[in-house]
Amino acid sequence: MTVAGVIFSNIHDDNIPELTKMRTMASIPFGCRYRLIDFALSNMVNSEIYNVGVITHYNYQSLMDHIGTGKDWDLARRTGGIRILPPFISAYTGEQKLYVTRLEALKGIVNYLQYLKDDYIVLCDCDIICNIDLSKIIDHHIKTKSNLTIAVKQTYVVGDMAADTQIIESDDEGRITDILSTPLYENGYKDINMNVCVFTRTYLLKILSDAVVHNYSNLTFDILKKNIHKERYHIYRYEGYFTKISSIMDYYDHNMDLLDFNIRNELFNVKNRPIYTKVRNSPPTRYVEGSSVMNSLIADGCIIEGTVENSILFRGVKVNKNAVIKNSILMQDTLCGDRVELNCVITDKNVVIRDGRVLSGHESLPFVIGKNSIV
Amino acid sequence: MTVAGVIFSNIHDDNIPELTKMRTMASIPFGCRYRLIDFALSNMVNSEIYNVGVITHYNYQSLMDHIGTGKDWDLARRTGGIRILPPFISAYTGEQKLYVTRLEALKGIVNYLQYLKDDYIVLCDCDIICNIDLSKIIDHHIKTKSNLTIAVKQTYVVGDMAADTQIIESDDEGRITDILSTPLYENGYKDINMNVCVFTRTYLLKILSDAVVHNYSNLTFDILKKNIHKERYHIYRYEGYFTKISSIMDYYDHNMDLLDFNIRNELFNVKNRPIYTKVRNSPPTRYVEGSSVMNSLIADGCIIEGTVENSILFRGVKVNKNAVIKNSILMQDTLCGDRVELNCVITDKNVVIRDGRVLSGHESLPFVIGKNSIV
Amino acid sequence: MRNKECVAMLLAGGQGSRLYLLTQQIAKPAVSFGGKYRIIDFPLSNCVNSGIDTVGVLTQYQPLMLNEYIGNGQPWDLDRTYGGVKILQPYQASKRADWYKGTANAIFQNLHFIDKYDPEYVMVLSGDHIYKMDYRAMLDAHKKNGADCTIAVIEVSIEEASRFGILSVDSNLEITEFQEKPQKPKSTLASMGVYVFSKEKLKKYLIMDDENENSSKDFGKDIIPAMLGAGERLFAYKFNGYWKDVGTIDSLWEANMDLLGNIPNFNLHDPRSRVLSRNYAEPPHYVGSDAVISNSLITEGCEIKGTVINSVLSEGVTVESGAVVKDSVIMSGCTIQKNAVVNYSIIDSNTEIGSGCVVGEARETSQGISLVKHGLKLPCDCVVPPGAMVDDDYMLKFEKCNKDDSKKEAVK
Amino acid sequence: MRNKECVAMLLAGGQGSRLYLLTQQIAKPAVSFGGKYRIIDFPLSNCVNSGIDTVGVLTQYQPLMLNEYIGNGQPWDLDRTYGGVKILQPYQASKRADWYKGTANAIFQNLHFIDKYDPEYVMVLSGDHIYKMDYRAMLDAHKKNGADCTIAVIEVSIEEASRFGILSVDSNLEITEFQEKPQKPKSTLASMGVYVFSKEKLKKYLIMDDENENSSKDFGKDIIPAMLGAGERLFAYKFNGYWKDVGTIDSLWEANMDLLGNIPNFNLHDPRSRVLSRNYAEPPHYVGSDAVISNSLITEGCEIKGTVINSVLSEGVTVESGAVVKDSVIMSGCTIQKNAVVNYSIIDSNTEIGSGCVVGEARETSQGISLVKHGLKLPCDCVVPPGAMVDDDYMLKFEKCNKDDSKKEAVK
Repeated sequence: MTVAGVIFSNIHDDNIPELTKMRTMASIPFGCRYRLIDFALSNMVNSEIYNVGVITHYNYQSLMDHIGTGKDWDLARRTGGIRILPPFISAYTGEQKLYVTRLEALKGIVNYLQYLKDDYIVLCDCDIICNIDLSKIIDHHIKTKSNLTIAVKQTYVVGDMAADTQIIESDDEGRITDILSTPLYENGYKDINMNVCVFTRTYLLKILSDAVVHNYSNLTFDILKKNIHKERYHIYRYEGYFTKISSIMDYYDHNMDLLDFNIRNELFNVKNRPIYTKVRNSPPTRYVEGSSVMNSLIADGCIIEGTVENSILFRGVKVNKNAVIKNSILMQDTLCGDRVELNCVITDKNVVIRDGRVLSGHESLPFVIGKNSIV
Repeated sequence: MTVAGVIFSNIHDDNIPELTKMRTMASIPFGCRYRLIDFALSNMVNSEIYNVGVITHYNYQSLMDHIGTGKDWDLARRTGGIRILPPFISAYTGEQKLYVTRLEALKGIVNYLQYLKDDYIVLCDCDIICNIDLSKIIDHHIKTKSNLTIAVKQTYVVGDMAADTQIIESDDEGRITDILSTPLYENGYKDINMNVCVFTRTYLLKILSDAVVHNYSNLTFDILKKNIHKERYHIYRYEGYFTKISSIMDYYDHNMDLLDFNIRNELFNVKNRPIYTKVRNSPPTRYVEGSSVMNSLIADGCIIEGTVENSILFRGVKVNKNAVIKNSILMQDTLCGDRVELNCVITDKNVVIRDGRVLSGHESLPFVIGKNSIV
Repeated sequence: MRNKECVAMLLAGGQGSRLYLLTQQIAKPAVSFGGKYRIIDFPLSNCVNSGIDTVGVLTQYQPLMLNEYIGNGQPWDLDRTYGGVKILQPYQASKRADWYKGTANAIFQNLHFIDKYDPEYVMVLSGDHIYKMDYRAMLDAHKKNGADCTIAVIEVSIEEASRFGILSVDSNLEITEFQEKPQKPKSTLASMGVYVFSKEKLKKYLIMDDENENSSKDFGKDIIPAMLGAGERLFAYKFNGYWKDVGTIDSLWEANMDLLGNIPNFNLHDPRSRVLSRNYAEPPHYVGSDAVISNSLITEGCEIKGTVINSVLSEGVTVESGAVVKDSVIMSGCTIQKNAVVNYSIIDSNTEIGSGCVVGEARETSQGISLVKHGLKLPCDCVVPPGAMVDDDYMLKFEKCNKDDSKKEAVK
Repeated sequence: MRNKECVAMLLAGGQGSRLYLLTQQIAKPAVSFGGKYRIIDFPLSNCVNSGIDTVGVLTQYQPLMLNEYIGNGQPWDLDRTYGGVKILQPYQASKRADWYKGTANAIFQNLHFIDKYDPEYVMVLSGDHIYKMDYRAMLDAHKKNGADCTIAVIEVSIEEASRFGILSVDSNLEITEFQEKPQKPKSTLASMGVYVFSKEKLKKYLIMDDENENSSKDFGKDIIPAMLGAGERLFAYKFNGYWKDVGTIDSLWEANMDLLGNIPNFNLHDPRSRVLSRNYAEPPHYVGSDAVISNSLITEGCEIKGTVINSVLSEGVTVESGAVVKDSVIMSGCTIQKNAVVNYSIIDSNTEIGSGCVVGEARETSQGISLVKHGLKLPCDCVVPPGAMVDDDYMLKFEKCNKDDSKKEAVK
């Protein structure tokens, strides 16, 4: 019994245009030292899935840089390992139409899926933030003799949830009875789709060939909903911390979530299931005399001379003397000059804030400063 | 003093449409066990260039499969190593225009070149078949204080040569005085451009920024020819075996060239400069009783029961009993059934020739059979 | 980090003295086999093909070639960040400095390696057999039987049985008796030297064995009998495929010959169980216009212009025109010069057989396999009799006889 | 394969007995330093940053941790197919089985490794110094001088000079005299234990030295004097940067403190010469709402809720609220429980300092650095006096006193 993984790297790019101008959703920096895809990749590796394809489409140079040979996830393999699956662009067919939906993305890699020898395929979005033992879903999938098992998280759903959140309804035995979109729905505890699922590979190939023949483009509506009573689809209910990133506000909030010990613990402190990321060989962070830091998360490689409160500092951030950083997210190599004051600011990589600048967003609308900007 | 390499993988795809439908020129199989890019890559590695970018454009999945992590060329590095440089496709700009010329390809990787720290850049086409010590060109480049050094090979040129062959004229000191295209020229010994050159990186960046500003698209005509008397461009004359692949006839002939001991020797038997390729773990080739092979080159992994003459057999080819293969090139995993007769045939990968089939091309027009065909 | 379900310990320490010249400078598992392999490729590939990705290779005798061959494990896809293949040599601790005293002691001294991965099962393998086996199936049988130890066995003829460890089993394949090289074998089930142990039991018996001063610290002689004596659950696992101990010159030759034929006894070409090995950057092999090749294995890098029949040629062998190689194993980098004849012989790597030499005799009439040591250069027209072992000392004779020849020349 | 211009041999065999408890179970080069490093990271990173990609690490004492730490060399980008980092342990050849008898003997036994790459130059490095150095510049000087051997030197005070190998040089930096730990030093140029040799000369003197029965097989004591005596060209190469021998508890502590400050004596944050090390998958460090951190290095995986002043904390250290860590080095995975105070101490990895413990004394008044061994659990309210070395034996006292305490509790 073997399992291969497939990760979608671009599906949700439109959700956070502020951060995906030059990169995929998968390669958005998150939580001081990670990129979003690190969660999906680490979950795969920690569940002994060592054959992972990443479906890409555009803007994937930064993703390729992040992954490199795959060594940092122990995925630099001769057989299996990690493979970038670029869009198929042929010089002769002139075919330039690029996929928009998951189903279209999967149709583009049918050959790859056919060539695999694995029994099961785990499909996973790149923006899921959780530490999940996928082997449990697979065991559940096998035990229930499912064609498809969707991981769900019971959540209190309110009307204005992100439009791409799906609610899964199931019977007492966990068999899926309906798949719904939120805006139509009343408030209350519901099982929401984590966008992590297990397919029996032969079944996946079958529905993909159907989809090609009939020119289907939506997995849920064109295929799953139609077959929901005929085929065996099950849920797997996940209990741990789970969130995904549907907007820049989500991005801000879920970074700040990490200041909560329990959430940090559920994500990063699980025995035998660490979250891996690219190694950057930063030295430990140096605090000098007179620095003051409270309730903050700080990566290696920083130099802290000023004051930092309720903030998330990525690798190589420098906070100069008398600077005061509050409620902010400073990505890799941000430099805050002397006497800088920041409140509710998100700086992308390599931003320079000149001496004395005062910038402030609001918790409901953080101020995003683009990559390489000098302010 | 450090050097980085850049290889163009798609530039000449149009020359051999028969074999580039589903792959880049760089990944065309050649010489029983290689892909064309193996020569450029091995030349780089053997000259201690461990930082190699491969500019791709379309159809590069097979190239990525061939290269894998880069381990087989000792290029699986944390810093440097081999990097695929995919075309920049942004979701937002909708920019889908893909390059046609070398200069356009280079303009697409200006950021990459700026980010490098190396002093010199070796640019190399992917279809050059030679075993060349690039460090000698670099030494020559440094000694002559050149901005650009082009490797040339003295060749007897006739009028009907491939249109993309350039002739380089130079003075007694090797300084380039003119760059010409062949069709205009009389027959005779000339220095032809090997499409291997060394740029001082700062100079390359300068002309690229010019090219961007002025929207130049042709390196030779828009830039080099204009500056030929102002800037220091030199030739480096290479003495060993050199050829490139400009047509399917070239492809056929240069494969057959390898049956010549001296050419094989110049390519594969150079001390400290082996040609590397992807490891496939094929067992040794098995000859059974009654097989008959003459003047042929055979990779590992074949099973020979029939007769093979003047042919090139790639890994995993099977020639069944009473089959007679003459003057042919059989790529990876071709299966020739009982009593098959082939003459002047090129089979792409995974072709099956059924029992008793007789196929024949001519030396001036080999019969090409597409990938995965069953005849 | 994740635990590993099963860790393999590969005993590669054997000096292999019955392979004479072939193991003077390298350990037996590093001996060349089948054109492009070394013996250790077979157990290593079995591990990889069975999904076991953590392998400790225990070695102390002439480990240099083996260390270099295995390197970081990259050819076997065992260059892992966590797990992979590791060479385990003896070492000094703060109070102790010990060479390995036996197979059991070698594992005992490396219990820390096993503990690091905290596996449930430990496979113990020896590095000197040629076979393809799915260890995973054996492990499954071990689990199903709830065994403490499972020993892979193969049916041998009653005549051969006294050369092996012989197991008696009941109808459930539970082992009732173990005899090491018995004079009167009670069964024909021979141990293949492939064991699965439940880790805790293995640890217990290794520690007990270490404290036993009378023990020879050997798996077959000490650990297995001790476990049987104590009433642990030991099972046999029957293996039906090809398996060959290549501990002698004759068996090494035979195993090479088993690779040949229309349907070889041992098929290397089966794509489902590929044998992995370190590949060198050799060009394809070339077959000349007058060459004759029949029933042979030819590896990349060879140049064949003469005749090769019933033979196995490793990478980079040159057979010049007029030369004949028959019923022989030629290791990598050898040159068989013009009109030389090599018959029923094993020629170690990088050897030069001068033109006109005659090495060995037609197999039908020969009294034994001739052997030529690594790196020698036989001068022209030498004659090596059947069964001869040509090493440096032997070479002095040739040189002497050569001088005599040149004197003769001078006299003429 | 290509030759290598220069191969480095890193002597990592030292037991480092002056580091007491820290080196009971690991070799000195594996001792933790500067939050996320081990001592060997410095010479290894120097090699990589100087473009030397082939490094043999010679080790025989407690090599397990070092072997595991170095692994396949991947963190240093030294997991090469050709070259890279290789651990070289002693081994048995067909007639000989030798442990390394000295630094020179260790290299002598591994000449085969050097020969394989056939370099022109060999660097010999020791694995117990903290410094960043461009070996390439030293190699260039060696070439320019046409030297047979070049020794890196650093200026020391005349008082310290008697602890080092001291070199006298002429105006061209050619070495005229070498004194090993002289009572009356003739100069203040101390050998850093970093050598460049031209390979052929090195080989010649190693072979001569091996045959000399009176030799102690040491570079400083035997090889260098022999070369000087024979009139070979030996040059000094002056190094001006930070360099520190961390062979004692005090110097190890001082070197850690040298990483602190607005402008540290030794700057780890210089991006041009990054120190590479094996990174573990730790989350970012968290600083609590009541935490105070001043003039310290904090590594990923830490949770700081108490006070940390003038200290270096490795990955995964927890400082609970109310706890105070001052002038100390805390190695990975330690927990300093509530209200515990650690002052002027080195706490080895995975140690638990119970709540209310007082370890060491304020540096100003302390009589020495306190040391707590790897993996111990100090019960609550223990007092460890300044200069104490807490190991398992020492712990028995605590347990006893603890029992007494609980008796008291019971009495109450």
